[in-house]
Amino acid sequence: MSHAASVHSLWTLAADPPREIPAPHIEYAQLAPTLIVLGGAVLGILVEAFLPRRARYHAQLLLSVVGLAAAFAAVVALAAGGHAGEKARIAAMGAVAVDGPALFLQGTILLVSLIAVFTFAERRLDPAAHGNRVDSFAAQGSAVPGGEAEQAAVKAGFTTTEVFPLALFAVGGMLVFPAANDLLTLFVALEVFSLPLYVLCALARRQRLLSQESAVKYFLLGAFSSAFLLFGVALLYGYAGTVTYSGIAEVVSGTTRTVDPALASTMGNDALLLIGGALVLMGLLFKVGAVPFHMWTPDVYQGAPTPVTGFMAAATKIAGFGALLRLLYVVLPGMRWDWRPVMWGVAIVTMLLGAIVAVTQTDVKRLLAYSSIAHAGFILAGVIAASPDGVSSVLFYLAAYSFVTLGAFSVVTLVRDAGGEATHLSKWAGLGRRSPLVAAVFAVFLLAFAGIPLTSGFAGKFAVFKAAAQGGAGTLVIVGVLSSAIAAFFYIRVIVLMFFSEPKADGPTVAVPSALTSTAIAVGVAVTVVLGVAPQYFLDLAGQAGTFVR
Amino acid sequence: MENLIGLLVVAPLLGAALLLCGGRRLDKSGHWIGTLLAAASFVIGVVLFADMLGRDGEQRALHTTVFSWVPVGGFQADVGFQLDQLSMTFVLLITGVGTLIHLYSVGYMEHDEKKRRFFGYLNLFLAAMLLLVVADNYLLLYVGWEGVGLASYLLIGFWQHKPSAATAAKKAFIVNRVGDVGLSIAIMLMFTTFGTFAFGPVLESAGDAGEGKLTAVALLLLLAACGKSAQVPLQSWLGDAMEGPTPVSALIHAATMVTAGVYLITRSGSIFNGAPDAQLAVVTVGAVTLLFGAIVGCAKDDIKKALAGSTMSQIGYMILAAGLGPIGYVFAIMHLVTHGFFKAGLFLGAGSVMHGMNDEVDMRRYGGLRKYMPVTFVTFGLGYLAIIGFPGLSGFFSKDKIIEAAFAKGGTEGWILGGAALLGAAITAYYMTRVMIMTFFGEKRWQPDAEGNAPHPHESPRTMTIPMVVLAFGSVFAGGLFSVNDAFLKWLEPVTGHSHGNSPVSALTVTAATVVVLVVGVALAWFQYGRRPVPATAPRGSLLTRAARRDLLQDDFNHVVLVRGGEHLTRSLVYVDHSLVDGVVNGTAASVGGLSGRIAKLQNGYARSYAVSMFGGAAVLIVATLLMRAV
Amino acid sequence: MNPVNYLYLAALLFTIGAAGVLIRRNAIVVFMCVELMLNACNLAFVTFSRMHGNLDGQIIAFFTMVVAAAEVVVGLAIIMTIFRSRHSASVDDASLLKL
Amino acid sequence: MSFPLLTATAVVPALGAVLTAAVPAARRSAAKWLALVFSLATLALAAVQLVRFDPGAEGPFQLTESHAWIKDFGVRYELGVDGIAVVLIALTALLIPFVILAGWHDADPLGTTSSRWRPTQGFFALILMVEAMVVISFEATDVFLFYIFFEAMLIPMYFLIGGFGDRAGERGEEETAAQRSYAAVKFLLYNLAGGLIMLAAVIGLYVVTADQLGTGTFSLQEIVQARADGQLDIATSTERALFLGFFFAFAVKAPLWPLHTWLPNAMGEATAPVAVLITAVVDKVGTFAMLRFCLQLFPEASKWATPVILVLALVSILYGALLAVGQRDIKRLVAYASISHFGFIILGIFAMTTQGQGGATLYMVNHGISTAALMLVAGFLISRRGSRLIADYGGVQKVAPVLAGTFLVGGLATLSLPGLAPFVSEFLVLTGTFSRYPVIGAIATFGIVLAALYVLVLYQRTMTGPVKESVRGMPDLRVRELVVVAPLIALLIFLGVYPKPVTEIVDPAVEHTMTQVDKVDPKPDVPLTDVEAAK
Repeated sequence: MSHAASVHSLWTLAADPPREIPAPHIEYAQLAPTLIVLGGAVLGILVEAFLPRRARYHAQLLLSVVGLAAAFAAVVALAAGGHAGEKARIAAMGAVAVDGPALFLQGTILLVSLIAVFTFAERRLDPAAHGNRVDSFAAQGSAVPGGEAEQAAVKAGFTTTEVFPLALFAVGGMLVFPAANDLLTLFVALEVFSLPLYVLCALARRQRLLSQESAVKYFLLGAFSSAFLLFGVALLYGYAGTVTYSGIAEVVSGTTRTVDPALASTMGNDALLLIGGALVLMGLLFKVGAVPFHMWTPDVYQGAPTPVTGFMAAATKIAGFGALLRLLYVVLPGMRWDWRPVMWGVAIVTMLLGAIVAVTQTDVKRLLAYSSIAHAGFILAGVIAASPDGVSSVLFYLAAYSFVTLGAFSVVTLVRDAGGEATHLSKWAGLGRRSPLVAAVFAVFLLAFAGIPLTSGFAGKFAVFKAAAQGGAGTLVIVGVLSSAIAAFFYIRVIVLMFFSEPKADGPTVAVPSALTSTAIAVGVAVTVVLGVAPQYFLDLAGQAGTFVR
Repeated sequence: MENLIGLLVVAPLLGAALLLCGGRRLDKSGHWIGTLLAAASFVIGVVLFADMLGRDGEQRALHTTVFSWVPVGGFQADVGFQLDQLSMTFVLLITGVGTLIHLYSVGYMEHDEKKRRFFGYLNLFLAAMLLLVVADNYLLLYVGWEGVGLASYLLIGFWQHKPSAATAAKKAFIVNRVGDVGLSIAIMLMFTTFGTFAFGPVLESAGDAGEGKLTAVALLLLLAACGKSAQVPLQSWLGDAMEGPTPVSALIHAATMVTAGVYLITRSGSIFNGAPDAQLAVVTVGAVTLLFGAIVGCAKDDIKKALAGSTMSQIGYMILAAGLGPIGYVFAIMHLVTHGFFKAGLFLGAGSVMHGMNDEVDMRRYGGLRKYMPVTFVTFGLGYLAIIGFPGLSGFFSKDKIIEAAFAKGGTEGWILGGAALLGAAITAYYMTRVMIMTFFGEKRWQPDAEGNAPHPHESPRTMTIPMVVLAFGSVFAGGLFSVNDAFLKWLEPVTGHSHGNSPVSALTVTAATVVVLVVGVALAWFQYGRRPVPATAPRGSLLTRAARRDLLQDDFNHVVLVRGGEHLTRSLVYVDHSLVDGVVNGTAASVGGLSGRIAKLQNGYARSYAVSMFGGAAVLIVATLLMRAV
Repeated sequence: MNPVNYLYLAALLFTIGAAGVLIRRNAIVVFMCVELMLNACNLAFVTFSRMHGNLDGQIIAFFTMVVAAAEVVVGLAIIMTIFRSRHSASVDDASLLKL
Repeated sequence: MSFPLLTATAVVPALGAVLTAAVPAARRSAAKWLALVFSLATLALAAVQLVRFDPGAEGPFQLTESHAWIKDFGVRYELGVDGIAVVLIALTALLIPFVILAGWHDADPLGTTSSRWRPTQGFFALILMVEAMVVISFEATDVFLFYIFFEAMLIPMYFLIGGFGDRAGERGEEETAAQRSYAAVKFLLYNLAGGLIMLAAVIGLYVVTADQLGTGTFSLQEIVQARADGQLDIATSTERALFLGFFFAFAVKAPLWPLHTWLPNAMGEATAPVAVLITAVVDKVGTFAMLRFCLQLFPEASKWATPVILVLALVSILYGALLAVGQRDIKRLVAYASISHFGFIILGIFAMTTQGQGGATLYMVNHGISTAALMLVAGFLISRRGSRLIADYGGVQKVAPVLAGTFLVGGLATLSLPGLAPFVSEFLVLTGTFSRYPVIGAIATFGIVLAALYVLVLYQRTMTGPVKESVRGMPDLRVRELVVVAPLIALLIFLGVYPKPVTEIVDPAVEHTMTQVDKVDPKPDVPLTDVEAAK
């Protein structure tokens, strides 16, 4: 009866006296991390607007570092306050969940971004242009490559310091993405962190054309996929009449109140559910770069400025998988038997294709792109486990993987020749002879990618496969080890190239980085080794963060 | 006393160690050290012998366990020595002849710069050979068995700069290895059958094992014996072994090592007694070989090769005797000892001749040497008379007994074997006479060699002649002494046992027959070589002759079937390994690469095609999900 | 009239948009197709909202419009830059990155 | 808590590796001496282990250490040695100093390279690193711990193979480098593939234990215990699958036909000391693991697979030997000989008799020593002439008699001549096999003929005959080289005459393994007579 009334009230609304709309109740404390970051971003814009050019770089750097650090502190505080465990709540009127996985992922994202910002700010690699130290971003994004405007900008020593606020906005979106507790928030967060990334991709100082092309591709495909995601959201809304995860979950598991016959046509219509779910899944799989939605990855990774690539490769994956986990574990657990087989297929294809295609790559950045695809496959294996173990293993893997990736791309920024970074593999020949240290570090990262014991890569891989096997996905484990074997081949190939082949006369030089990049790389190595040798503490952390709140 | 047995082996071993590791500072004195230690072990042998004579029949055997060698679960191998009459006989022969030949070598190898190493090897051989005969279990015997093999390998290939020598050495070792396979499997079979491989238990409880097992063991032992004693079909290495220095041929390839097979069979008597079929095989091998060797001996112009053939055939006699069982064991050993004397003597003689003739070995380049080297002539002559079994000399007694025993086997076998033995005797007489005439009689046929320096035949130095004289004595009297009221028989019987069998023909008849065939053989040779001059270059000769020169084509068979076949096998396997086994692996890698390239083509850089794949992916995803629900 | 028909319309529009993305070369047009898809979603939202009789769908529609607007800003900016450096807005010309 | 001897034995070389690597480029010889000292220190620790080890003691493992490590994976840091392990550790620790000495000049940088490029330091550091990892994988009684180092050891090995090789010689620099990195990659991928398959099995093992015991565990003792008192009951099919997963990895490492093809490349391209490291030390981990993990974790599956494995081992023996005969390259020849020998070892392990397994263990030790002797001398020879082809030598015996002599002794050991150590083990293996599988044992015995063939052919072609121009004036063994070879030969003779010290230590462990797979030696079919009873 009451529903009939509410339906009726839809168009008799005008007649009634306007009802009082309750003010939304927001738990600012629990949203602190996101708010801090976004606030920092806004401040950054103001800085751009009001500070003189000379001062901006340092101001921005300081601002973003402080902002991210503060946000991270907030996350830690929340976790320490028990929000990861018993005090896990849904905040902001059901829009955002503050629970273990969310906090763990937010913490990781913040750390990764902090490191990434260091690499953004690196100014010692490129030779000084007209006496100005420059970073790897265009002097003036809007200027035509090689045009007078650009030359002028270079002469004037302009640099695109906007990258810092952009990055912060992206981080803000990423923080919300895995915590989003309704599909609308999910969508908005997605756009919030995607749009700045599109822009960042276009801002490379060298090889602008490639950079812009990658931006266009990323943008168009990204928009395309988000459209799909949105349509999926629409269908799910149609199915459940609500977009909150818990609401949908209730309908799925059939624990919802009896349905009005008038709405029976849509309410609980499984076709809507299945199609909608599939489309939303697709949107997320696109972001994590799973086959067959992976094709943007190599091009964008290669074209984008390397620091951005590193940032993207690491942070986007974390956010994407975070959202994916929440969606599958909170919204669709009731239909596990529908999505698991599909995800099986996706995982298998992703692992194999990523590994196989990488074998013939000749460009370091593309190589790492394909390897990231293969790794997405491995992580999916953990996702499919559909058990708390699975969740924590995925969390651990993401943490381990993101630092390795960041470190690897930071090393890529160091190997340069006249044309900027020398990313073609042939140029890496004999690097081990020229500068053993850099080569050794890169080798460590590669071995971690390959999952050699005593590196974080192995611990992560083992955790994920173990969870998968216990979840009854033995086949995935077999395929996993097989594709790891294939993958090992091309990681090894790079090592061979660096150490066992004679350096070329016109080979690239290895730039000596400032403390910034050095820190990034050092942290990468440290995390790789620590997580490889003594992972227990972090496994505990991920383990405690293993349960979602509904 | 027991401890002395160990010393017996250790003395020459010490010598070997000293000489081989001693370095240049021993170059001057090395050969004397070696000789001294050989003599030492001879003295020890004599002491032990005296001690043994001090006790009567049954208590004579000494036994001692030195230490536990390989103890693993039920597998208990000890280093232990057993010295009974049989071993004692060998010990005396080995050390005695060994010492003499050391002495001889002092002269013979005087000008060789690697003298020290030579004597080291000789001592090593003595040690191994002694270990072989005093070991108290088959595994330790196996150590000695391969030890002598090693020594013979080193000594045959002593002049390594000659490819022929190196090849001969390798051949000898490998052919012997084939025999050794037999011995090792035999030991394993003993272990699984009796749970041990010590002489005592195995031989005592041999009866309890089934005949099948015994036959198997016995045949395997026979294989081993064939390898070591150069019996058909594993005889091919002995002829080439003559590449080694002559003293080596005398000691190892005539007097001692090659007779190890006879020792093995005699030692394992109670096994063979339990396996008649195996015994049949043994006598067959013996008979075949004694004819084979004799025939080969007739055709060779190389004096050492001729003697090698004769060795083969003489050992054939021994094997034959040993195969006869209790009837023959004693005589096998007896012939072994006398043969040790005269054959060693003959070889030393040959060596002395070569020494005087710039190492010329072709008898067709000798002739009339009796004037130039009288001592050699006399000693060689006595050895010659002994081997052809001239009445009264050693060979006569021992060989005669074997022929008797062969008949005593009884039945058709008896006749066949006896006949073969007689025939062999005739041929022996023939080819030995041939050697004798071609070397010492007739007119001299030697000419200057390539460098134009003609040989000046001369008698060898004392160090060489003395051993020859001593051995000559042995070859004259040993047989007689042994036969004086069957001394040797009584001496060995406690160990080997003895039975007289039932001979269809009287001993006298046999003796007569032997003398007759002997005369025939000598006469034949005389007519062929004594009456008319010997051509300096070998005539083409009959088909048989040519075949005999080539060891009756047995070597060619080996070459074609085994060597060539083996080469083809290995070559094809190398191919298989590279292209098949490895090919699979590399193929997989390549195919992955190809696949990779093909898939990468999809990444064509067109954003719209990427969008297509996304769209398709979405479609697939939807359909798949729906299907999942449908099914 | 049965609101379900609006859903069909929405689906149709969405498909047209998608097809456009796959077919058209001009970046601007491709981008407009994407916008079309978004608006198809909006239509679906309001329809469902009508059917369910709650306002969520309509609110979401507003959000979508805002997001779309933001997207337009960024998208056009990027397309502009590449147009200026290439003097062509064809998506297919931007295919240096491949394999 | 007592002094962690086992950990120390592994840590010391690791520490040495770090320090050696840290030596500045200029102080090359310092690095060498440092490495040598640390390897000797490790040897001392290994000796202490031998002394502290009590063959008669109760329980499978001694000197055990156990600490929590990765709780979530059910992994503990568990070390312990049985007779087999302690002997193999001793072998490893013994060989490394010789390897280092033999490789003294192998890694001296040729020509001018960047001042930061320090090949020598790297070379010796890597050797020590390998030693550390091998030692710990011998000590690990936790499957996961073992696996980690079993895999990790590939990396330093890989750099040793790919990074250092003989001087180019006739083949050009390019060709040599290409060949070498091919060999290195092949080695790594082959073993990595094996290891990854094993990883799947390891995970499977965890799942099984986790399902049945509540908490997953990798502790060998716990699992064996649980199976003994029936808490853990692995389904037959599962057990077989897991066994195959483990065995595959070990068979690659061992290497067993047909998974052997990486070995000839690796040993051929690597320098002689590294080749020794591969075949004498690293590969032993494979055969060792078969004994410790395959048999003890999956006794039923082991028995199930025995026939096939025995046949494969037999094939390895004959196939390896025949290919060795067919080789034209000294090092490859030795490699194929090793394949044949590993066939013997595996044969002995799966013969499931005391003699077989005891012999196999002894064989691992003896093969290590004999191959080291042969290969190192071969290395000295090659380093003099700069060619690995047999055809390039001839008559060496005349110009360098000592070298030739030692080479011959090494060869004789390889063809397991009685009186030298390998004979004992080979005969034990054959007897052990024969007593259960007469036919296979008998066929395998013919391997000794082939062995004689390839060794003597090699010796004849290189050492005897007229002196070739190419070897004229070749120097004889130097003091350093003699110091390397002499002790090895002495050891070969000693262990050949008196192997009891080793067998005594090994026996109890073998007995234990036999009880694990509950097998008993076949009884002799003639009842013991009083004569034997007396013995």
